[in-house]
Amino acid sequence: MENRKERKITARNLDDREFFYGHKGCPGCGGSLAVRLALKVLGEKSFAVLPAGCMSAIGFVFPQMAFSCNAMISTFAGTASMLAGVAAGARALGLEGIHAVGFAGDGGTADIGLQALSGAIDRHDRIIYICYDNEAYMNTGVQKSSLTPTGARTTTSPVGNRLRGAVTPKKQMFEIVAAHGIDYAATASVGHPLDYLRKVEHASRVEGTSYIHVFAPCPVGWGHDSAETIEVAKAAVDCGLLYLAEYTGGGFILNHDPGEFSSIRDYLLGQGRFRHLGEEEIEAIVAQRDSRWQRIRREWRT
Amino acid sequence: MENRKERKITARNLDDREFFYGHKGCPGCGGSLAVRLALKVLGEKSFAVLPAGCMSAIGFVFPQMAFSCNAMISTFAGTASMLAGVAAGARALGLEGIHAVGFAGDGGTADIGLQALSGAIDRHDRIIYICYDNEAYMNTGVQKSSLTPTGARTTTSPVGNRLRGAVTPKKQMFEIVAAHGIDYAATASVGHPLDYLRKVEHASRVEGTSYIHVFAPCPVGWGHDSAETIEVAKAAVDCGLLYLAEYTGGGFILNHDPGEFSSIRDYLLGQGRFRHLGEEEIEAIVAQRDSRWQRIRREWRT
Amino acid sequence: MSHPSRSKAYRPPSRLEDYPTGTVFPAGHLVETSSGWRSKRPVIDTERCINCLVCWLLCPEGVIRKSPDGRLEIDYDYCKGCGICARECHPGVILMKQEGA
Amino acid sequence: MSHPSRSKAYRPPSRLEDYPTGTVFPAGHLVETSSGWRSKRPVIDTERCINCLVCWLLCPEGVIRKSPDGRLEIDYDYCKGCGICARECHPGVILMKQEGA
Amino acid sequence: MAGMNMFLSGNEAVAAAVRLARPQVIAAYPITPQTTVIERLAEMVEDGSLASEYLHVESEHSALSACIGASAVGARTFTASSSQGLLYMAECMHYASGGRFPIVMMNANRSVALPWNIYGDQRDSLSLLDSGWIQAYAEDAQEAFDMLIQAFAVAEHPLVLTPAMVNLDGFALTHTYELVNVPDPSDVDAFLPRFTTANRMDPEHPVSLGFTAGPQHNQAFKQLQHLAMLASGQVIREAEERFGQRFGRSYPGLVETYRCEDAERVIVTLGSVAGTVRPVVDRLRSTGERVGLLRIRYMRPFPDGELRAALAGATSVGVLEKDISFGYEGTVFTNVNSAFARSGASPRNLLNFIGGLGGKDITPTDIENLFARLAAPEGLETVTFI
Amino acid sequence: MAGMNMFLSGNEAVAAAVRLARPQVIAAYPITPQTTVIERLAEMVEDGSLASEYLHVESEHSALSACIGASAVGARTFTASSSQGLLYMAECMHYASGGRFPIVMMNANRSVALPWNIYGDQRDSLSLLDSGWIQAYAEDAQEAFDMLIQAFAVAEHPLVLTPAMVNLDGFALTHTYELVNVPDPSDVDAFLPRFTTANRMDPEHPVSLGFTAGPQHNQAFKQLQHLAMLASGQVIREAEERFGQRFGRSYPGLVETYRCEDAERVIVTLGSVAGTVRPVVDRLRSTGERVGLLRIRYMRPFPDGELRAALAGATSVGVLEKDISFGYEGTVFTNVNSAFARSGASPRNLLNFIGGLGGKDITPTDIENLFARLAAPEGLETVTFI
Amino acid sequence: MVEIRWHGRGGQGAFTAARLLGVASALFEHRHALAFPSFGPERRGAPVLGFTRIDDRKLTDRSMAGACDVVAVLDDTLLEPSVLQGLRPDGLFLVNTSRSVLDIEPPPGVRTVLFDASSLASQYLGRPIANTAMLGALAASSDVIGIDAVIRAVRHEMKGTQREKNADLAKAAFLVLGGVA
Amino acid sequence: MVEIRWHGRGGQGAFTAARLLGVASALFEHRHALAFPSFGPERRGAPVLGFTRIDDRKLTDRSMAGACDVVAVLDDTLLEPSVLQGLRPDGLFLVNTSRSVLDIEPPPGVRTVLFDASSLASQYLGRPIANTAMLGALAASSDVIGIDAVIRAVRHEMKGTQREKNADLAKAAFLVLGGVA
Ligand SMILES: Cc1ncc(C[n+]2csc(CCOP(=O)(O)OP(=O)(O)O)c2C)c(N)n1
Ligand SMILES: Cc1ncc(C[n+]2csc(CCOP(=O)(O)OP(=O)(O)O)c2C)c(N)n1
Ligand code: SF4
Ligand code: SF4
Ligand code: SF4
Ligand code: SF4
Ligand code: SF4
Ligand code: SF4
Ligand SMILES: [Mg+2]
Ligand SMILES: [Mg+2]
Repeated sequence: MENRKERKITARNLDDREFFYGHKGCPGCGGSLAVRLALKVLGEKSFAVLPAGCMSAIGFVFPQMAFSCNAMISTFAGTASMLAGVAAGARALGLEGIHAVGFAGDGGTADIGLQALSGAIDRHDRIIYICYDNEAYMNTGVQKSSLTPTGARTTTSPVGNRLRGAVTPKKQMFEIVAAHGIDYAATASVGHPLDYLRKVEHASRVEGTSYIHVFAPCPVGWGHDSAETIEVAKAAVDCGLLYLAEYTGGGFILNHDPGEFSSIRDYLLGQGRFRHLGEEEIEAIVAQRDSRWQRIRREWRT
Repeated sequence: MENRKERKITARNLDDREFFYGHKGCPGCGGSLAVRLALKVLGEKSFAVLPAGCMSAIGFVFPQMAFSCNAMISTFAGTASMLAGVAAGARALGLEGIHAVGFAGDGGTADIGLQALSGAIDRHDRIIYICYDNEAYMNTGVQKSSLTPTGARTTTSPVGNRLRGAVTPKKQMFEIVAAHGIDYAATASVGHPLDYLRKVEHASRVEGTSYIHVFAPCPVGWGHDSAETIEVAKAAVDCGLLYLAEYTGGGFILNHDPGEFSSIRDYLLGQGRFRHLGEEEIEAIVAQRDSRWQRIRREWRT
Repeated sequence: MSHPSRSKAYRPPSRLEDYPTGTVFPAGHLVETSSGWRSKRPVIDTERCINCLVCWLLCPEGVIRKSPDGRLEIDYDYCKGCGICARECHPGVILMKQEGA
Repeated sequence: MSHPSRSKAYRPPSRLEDYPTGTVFPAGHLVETSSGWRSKRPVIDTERCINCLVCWLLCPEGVIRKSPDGRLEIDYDYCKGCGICARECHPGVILMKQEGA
Repeated sequence: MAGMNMFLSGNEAVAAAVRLARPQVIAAYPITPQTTVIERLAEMVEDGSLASEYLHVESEHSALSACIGASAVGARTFTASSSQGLLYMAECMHYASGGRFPIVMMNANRSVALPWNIYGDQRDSLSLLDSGWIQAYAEDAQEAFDMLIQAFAVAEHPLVLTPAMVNLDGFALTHTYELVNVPDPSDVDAFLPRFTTANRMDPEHPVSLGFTAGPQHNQAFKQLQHLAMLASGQVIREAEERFGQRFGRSYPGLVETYRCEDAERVIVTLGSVAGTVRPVVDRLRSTGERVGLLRIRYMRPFPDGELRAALAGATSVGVLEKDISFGYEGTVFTNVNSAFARSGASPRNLLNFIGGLGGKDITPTDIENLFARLAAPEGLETVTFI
Repeated sequence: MAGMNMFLSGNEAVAAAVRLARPQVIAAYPITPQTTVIERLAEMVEDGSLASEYLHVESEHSALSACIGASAVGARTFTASSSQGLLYMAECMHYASGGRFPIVMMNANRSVALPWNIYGDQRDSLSLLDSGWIQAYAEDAQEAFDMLIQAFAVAEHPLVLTPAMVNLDGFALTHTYELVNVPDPSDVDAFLPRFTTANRMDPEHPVSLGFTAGPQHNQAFKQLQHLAMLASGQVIREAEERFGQRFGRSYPGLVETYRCEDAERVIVTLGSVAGTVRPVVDRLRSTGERVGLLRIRYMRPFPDGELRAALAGATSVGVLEKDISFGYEGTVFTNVNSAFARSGASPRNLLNFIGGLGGKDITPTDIENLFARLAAPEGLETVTFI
Repeated sequence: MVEIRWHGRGGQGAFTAARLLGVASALFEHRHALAFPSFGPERRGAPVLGFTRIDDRKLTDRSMAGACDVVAVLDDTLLEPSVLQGLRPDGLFLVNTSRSVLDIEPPPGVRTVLFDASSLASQYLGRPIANTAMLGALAASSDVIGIDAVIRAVRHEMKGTQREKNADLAKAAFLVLGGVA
Repeated sequence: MVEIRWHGRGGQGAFTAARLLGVASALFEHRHALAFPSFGPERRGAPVLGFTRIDDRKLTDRSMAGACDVVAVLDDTLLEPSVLQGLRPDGLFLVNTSRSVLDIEPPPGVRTVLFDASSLASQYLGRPIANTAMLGALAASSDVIGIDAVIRAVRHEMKGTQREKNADLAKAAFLVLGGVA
């Protein structure tokens, strides 16, 4: 048996078993890949909780059950508190080796589920909370969430003469959970699967609350080809709109500095939701990225 | 007429009118002082929203109405969203010069009201949200909130052989709202009234969301004499458990560095809620303060 | 006037028709005092007062007033006797006197 | 077995008594396939495959399997034809073929 | 008919009505099957055809809280929700009605978890029948459109000042396209003047709102609230009258009867399933059977008098509803029964048919069977799941 | 009587009962007048007399969500709330019952805002009557204690598996001290064995919980839920029987009748106000008036049969309740009336007395007046605010 | 009353066809029409349905169960026997396919029309979005709707460059199938 | 049934007195008792009430309105005429005061007992917490409760150093007022 403490996960040693299989997700769904991979790390003793959202909608339609581990849908607002209950119940009943893990969308995390998440972090509940970020309310048909990036077209942030997609910046969930003094937090991307797997593995060993924010493209909502999901997820990191980082023990760690960024323009215009953006708007996004990276490079460890 | 943009507030030029008068608060209530002072700055065009909590309970008992400006009680969870509605309605109706201001307790802010607050910050709603922090659910009789500091005795964080008051650290609300990239945030104390008044005045001019976290001792819940409220509020700053700071334009500013801290021990043991603390427990609190100040002094501007 | 004061004429509604439609009522409408809460009463020695206004600023009830002649007055209808003013007055010119004594 | 597969024998309950008490049901219980969703079918040229497992790792459906002899197989009952495997296969040995063509 | 005929879904009809009603503030949160309403509204705000503040809130509790806040400064407000969302704002529903804020809400009737299900039943709104909101149930998209416009007029009426909810069956109404006549804006403006109220923050005359009322006073506020809701019955009828005069579409008040005159057997129901009952009534009538349909258009205020009057001659009444109050019977049935009990005279047969839960289909054949069951004399279980 | 006599408030009695029931997880959020329950429980956890996981949650929605999560792994769970808190968790209430999680909740009945008010009326729990929870109403602290213990036994019974709520009138019960017999822990353990269920996450046999069920299947789950709630009636009676044998205190099932045998006029009510009616009944009986009291102990499952049987001889029935469903009548009245309508025979007079809203006092004199009104023959308004 | 059931995949416009047919009928032939989609947890790529009901009198019944008069299939990879469920014995089976023989066989009375709408659409639109072509085909092969109404509906609902192209496409499909306007 | 109403300020223990009297009566004289506080938005320092009802038969009526047999006042700054509201004409008016004459005058039939409980309490406890002394006084000046029951109740409910001191204080008050145990 491997020493769980030191296991470095690769495609070779990753569990062969599938715990999320036969779901009704769209072809090329980044979110379902994020769920699938995390469960391969956490294994059969996962007690998964998923709020209303794409992953629960596609995973549990009686009598078709796509999760092979224990899993449950929570209320949209209740992911973290239901997880807390699962963890507390398991502890009270003496169940060992359980991973109480949640998979919630961006809306279920940064909007309606934020308060319960904050409560769990505050209690240092031993739960792993994974936010798969597809940057809108997808299950209900692509409405703006607070994690929808500026400029993105959604059905409630339309594009026309008066509005040009979402007008507010993306909420900084990673920084917000870090400001809580959470036990462990990380950002990740399905475009960087090994980094993501390592972070899930790390979270599974944390005595307290872990939060992983994994970027998970949605071909339907973003308007790219289903085959491009991984590329888009990589490009977001390469162009600097997404950074791979961790927060632990009171400090930030940048896991990966792309150095020269790839083109934000290409990243944006490759997706239907951004195709209306003009040069000026793109420049503004570039400027924002640059100022954020300045701060990151200045303040975060690497 | 003064130039509102540059007004420096002192006891001399502060509005003589009282907008919170005849309330049923306990003698020496720090929270009611925080409300009173803020309204003197914001004036008669304040549209105040107060959730369930001491300030609403003592201010609006039909037919005794202690607010002289427009004011309204909100649901416990709905301070920020009701404020957002007030601001939006006022804008839609063309009402000018209005200040939509909320006064919520620590529980109503950091626990049940956090999500709505986060939503308002995300939308950059033009509201002023003031959290009067008395470090517990006072209106219901001193239960632990997520802003109750470690070690404090409350009715739900009792002191005995197994537990020694609250076991979790105080949630870092100021850092959390700052992590949102809020337009303006500040900490304050009723023990430093001029600093507080200045911050309220500043908030009144911010085009977007302002958050002020004002430390407001509660003689009943904390177990100190009603006359000591201001002293306790000052001591918290002097001993370094509370820092006076602002967040604006993406950066933190420390307003006041006490240099040498006064005794945390004296601060704690002067209050009934901490009187059970032993030396070791106090040492741990001191250590925590020191490490936090190390970070503050390193990272924040002054 | 800068302070609300008790409306002595007010009678609470007795008939349904006298109640407001909605939970709406004039602001600053006082019908009760809180003087009965107090066991000690602050008394300012206005002669020695240096008019620093600290007490005025810090009273949670806002009951200390600047009278036209510049002296400070206390609205004993609403002072609760908390003692903050006395404690915070640097020259120490506010005395807390036992009520009814 | 490492993958759930469709339970062909399963018949949905028709009588009340056959339903579970509570919303509880065996995990990994599949009764439908998603093969009908696909318009293109990935085909691995196992001869040229270098077994880097990238496709195995990145398939959102998890339908690429390591067969006992080490070759990769695709569970076409649940492959949706998204094309990720083909796109991410560096040696380019996965072909997306039109279904029914 | 003036205005324009359009082929719209129920949700699009609602959005079109909201545009014409010109609410000053809209705050809502997406949920199937309500979502397309707020999507259309977002587009209208974008394209300038609707001048509203549109708040992207982070939950339904905040959506209704924001509407309350906006109403508290005197703005006309609209929100929309469904199912889980409606329940998530339950606290605010009581708050809005108790505060007499005449917010108008569209609710897409949907099943309530657990189990999860996005289809139409009416447990969501019916489980909040006591929350102090006027509750209207539409049968088709045109009625939904018209009810929505009327809802503002009724809710904001000085004698009423009570929030109103217009219910559309999920999918069956919200997502079905059909012909809808959309009147001219000027006509709607004339029908629905600007909202004015004294129940608001006023910069000139500051007020305290949403206060505490102790044991001596609290009940008076509740009694006034009850009386206002009762008064809304008459106001609804007047609004329909005015509406009919201006727009040429008239409505029959709190209940609609269909071929009930001499009916022995009547199915009482609400919402779109009435449309399935209608042709069955016609068919049975054509074979001489004395059957009828009574459609409840408003559950609050509850039309007990109208019901009794309309059903005075019926010997068998079957209440068909998409709802169950676990451990008793359907909530509509309970309400209807009470109307009978209060008069001391119940029909001989009084049956409850529960169907359509979680979107289970109710077919014309089902309806025929129900009428047949109503013909059988006795010995039937009172509550039957169909 | 074994055990120990203690002078406890209703809330303390509840806390004492919870301690003996040994829930494995407790999650609750403070609200007046529930708070002292969770304060006592916090102390018990601290002093080791109760071995529960005690979660300091940030809201009621999270409190009940946490209980659902814990129940979903097979833990016995307890929560407590009131009024605004109950409404804030409304979504989770339906969720818990639909998922068949036998959580036990204590609710301190309190008025619902607006206006704000912390005193006892029953609009909070009665407005959630359709949420699928068993609802019990206690008259005194001893009954609250006993109901609480029984609630776990009933809720967790395999035929029931439904959450249960025990209601105590705010202040009148929650904050009033009186004598309570607290049994020995070993006796309670024998009465209430460890909770076991198949409706849980199981590391050995993984399950999916809380899933979606489409239109074909959804109604079946709802129907089963209804049947389980109906079955709970018998289970409650059996639990009371067993309880009586072990603890020497017996209870009469879903309703209690007091001097109803040959009563012509009966007041039907629930909760602590029954205690005000009792001495008035005695007084009037002593002057020969044939009056009685029927106390509803459980609102869900609704005891329609018991009610009809007990009231068969009454000519005048007055339902006295601390609740109003705006635009109709009191919800208890509606429920009672339906029971009559279903039998085809209503009493001659059927009146509704609404009182106690926001804690308005209901005095013995008021009760005497109500009995007098029930004696008057006709022409009365059906709904009267007292 | 006639009922038309449209089969497609999520994204292929089956429901748009159903709705356009409703528009054509209700707005331009002044009949009564209802159009509604199927809706489920299935996602893009999964088979979906659209329905149109047309009658001369007001349609009030919204129940789902019921026979249909026309089954129109937008994608021949969907052709499984279940596609024919509920089709009336004298109904129309209209399939977008380049094949001339199908693997499934409708009951004897059913009239089958096979038509390569995708190719025609590619010609006109540059993309194989077949729904408007299928509307033209329906007009040609049944009396459910007239081609004029179809064209007016397309013009009424579509915008920009798609508008006239689709109108032309519908007309072309109509003519290809021998429709006489 | 007798009803005792306790007047004090928030923090002075008026409700504790009410509850201790209930304990004394229910647990140690085996009678039926209810004890309950008043509750309102008022805060520390504001006047508050406590109630005890005692009867030989089970008490079920929890309504508030009603006359009371004893009014016990813990703080003479509370002495306003309203304090006497509802006191029965033959009731007892028990006041903790150092004065010998009061500004308010109870109706003729009412028996008034003035007693400086605070001073006695200061002596025994070091603090002027007068509620247990007032219980002793009540035992001495009425037949509502016996002093033994009062003492047992104090011992039953209090902890630590307060326990015996308060028991002694109650007893002392009882004796000062001429009670005979
Ligand atoms: C209280 C409540 N409000 C609204 C909904 C409707 N709803 C279900 S899923 C969803 C969107 C989920 O978005 P996100 O969390 O980003 O997950 P995604 O669908 O994108 O995977 C919404 C709005 C709900 N189920 N419950
Ligand atoms: C939904 C809901 N839950 C609980 C309550 C009860 N409640 C009212 S005020 C309060 C405590 C408020 O604490 P905080 O916000 O810190 O303000 P404080 O009373 O300390 O001033 C609580 C728990 C409520 N009113 N609404
Ligand atoms: S809509 Fe997007 S997130 Fe949802 S299942 Fe489809 S691809 Fe995944
Ligand atoms: S309890 Fe504390 S916060 Fe509340 S009114 Fe009293 S002093 Fe102020
Ligand atoms: S004692 Fe307190 S309330 Fe009175 S004047 Fe001084 S500070 Fe104000
Ligand atoms: S604090 Fe003292 S010196 Fe200053 S104004 Fe007040 S009374 Fe005068
Ligand atoms: S096409 Fe998509 S679903 Fe099929 S094997 Fe490749 S990656 Fe997996
Ligand atoms: S990605 Fe290509 S080369 Fe690598 S394992 Fe898969 S098929 Fe083989
Ligand atoms: Mg999302
Ligand atoms: Mg607080």
